[in-house]
Amino acid sequence: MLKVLFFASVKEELDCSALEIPWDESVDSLDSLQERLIRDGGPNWRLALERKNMIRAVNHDMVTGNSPLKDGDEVAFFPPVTGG
Amino acid sequence: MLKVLFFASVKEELDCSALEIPWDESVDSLDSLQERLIRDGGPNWRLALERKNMIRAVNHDMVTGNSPLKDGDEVAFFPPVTGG
Amino acid sequence: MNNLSVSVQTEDFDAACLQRELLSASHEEGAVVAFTGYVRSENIGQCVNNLLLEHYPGMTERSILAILSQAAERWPIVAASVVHRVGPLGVGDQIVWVGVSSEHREVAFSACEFVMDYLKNEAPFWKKESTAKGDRWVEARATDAERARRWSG
Amino acid sequence: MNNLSVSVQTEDFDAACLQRELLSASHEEGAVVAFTGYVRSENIGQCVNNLLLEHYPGMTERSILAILSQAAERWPIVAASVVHRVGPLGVGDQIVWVGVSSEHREVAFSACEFVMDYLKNEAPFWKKESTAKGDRWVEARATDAERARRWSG
Repeated sequence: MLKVLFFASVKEELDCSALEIPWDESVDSLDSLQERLIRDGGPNWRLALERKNMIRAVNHDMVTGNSPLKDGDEVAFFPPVTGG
Repeated sequence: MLKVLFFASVKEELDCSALEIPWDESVDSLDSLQERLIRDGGPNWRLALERKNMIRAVNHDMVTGNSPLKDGDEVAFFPPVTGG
Repeated sequence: MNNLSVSVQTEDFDAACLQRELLSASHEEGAVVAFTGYVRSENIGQCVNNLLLEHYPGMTERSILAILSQAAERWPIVAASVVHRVGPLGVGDQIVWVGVSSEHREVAFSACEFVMDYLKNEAPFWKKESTAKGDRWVEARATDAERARRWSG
Repeated sequence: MNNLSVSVQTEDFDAACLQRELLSASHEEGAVVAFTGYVRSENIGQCVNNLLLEHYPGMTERSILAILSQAAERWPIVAASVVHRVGPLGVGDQIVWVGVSSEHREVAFSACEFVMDYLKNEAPFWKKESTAKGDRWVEARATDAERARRWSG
């Protein structure tokens, strides 16, 4: 299973803070997971997830570009951070 | 009259924190005042006042090199500062 | 290292208290540089009424600790601490405190600024402002990314 | 400017108090950087028992205010304050506090470090340390003069 989290404006646009995706090889990378989310969610999800400057994190680490996923991973989608 | 002040190690070496010199044209510059102090004070004063890195201030401003003096000025001799 | 500490909390903090906790029992440090971030009354020309700070629990603490560890590898700091608030905040409220102690001031200044620059770019917090024109998510400043980059190289 | 303040005093100070006094009523500032200097337990390899801080009354206040004015001309700071202690101090005691507030952190960091670098070179204070080997006047660090010079140019 993959745990998928959304934060801030991404969460609001999707009206979704978290969901779980059963693990299989069709979601064994960040890009393929994102495609699955868009396929299941529709145009609204495409708009929200393909935004410029989207940040993706795997197991609490920000990731640049695509990245392999394995069963049990936690994936997060969020906009550029603005703390401090 | 000139008011002359000494601080920190300079004050201790001279065993003097302040003195007054009657104003006249023979002490119309920092260098001539210093020569007067050494003439009156002796070798111990020469040693203390001609030390490397001596800082001289006129009316609360640090001065580099010689500087004219006028009646009523306050002159100070001190080592490099170590506050903060 | 156990002289690095991170707290993410809704409660306010007392900077003097945090600074005393930072100090070593052996009085090695000659310098502490402390940064405090506040909610400003105005941002990009609009009046701010209040702020909501969201974060990514777990990743937040981990990323800040990673930043402190990098600072400790890079400079001979004695101790470093970050307290970051989350939840609803009002204008003038304290948001974040970063304290760094070291023997000499150069290290404390550099390490504290480094931690803030990285925190601004790597710690998963998001600010939502409430203004007269409605709510809006604060956008990241391009200069923040630049400032973090100048530390590499 | 009346948002610049200097105090030279024998009494200890409360950093949180000073920081609150620094803040504007209008909450313009998003950042405060505060430096605190302490009496270290060891200096150049020798154990320090206590410290005596001498100064040049009148010139001290004037030179620090001149440094703050320079900082205010150079950066858009909201307020800046310096408190410096004189007289006898013990190990671990606070010596100096420099606080600078501004809209953004870059300015607060730069201006605070600038003030410390100049204060170290231009404000007439002298430290005398008491060690097991006797009393000695602390010598100025060559790096302090270098650090002040890097701001010009």
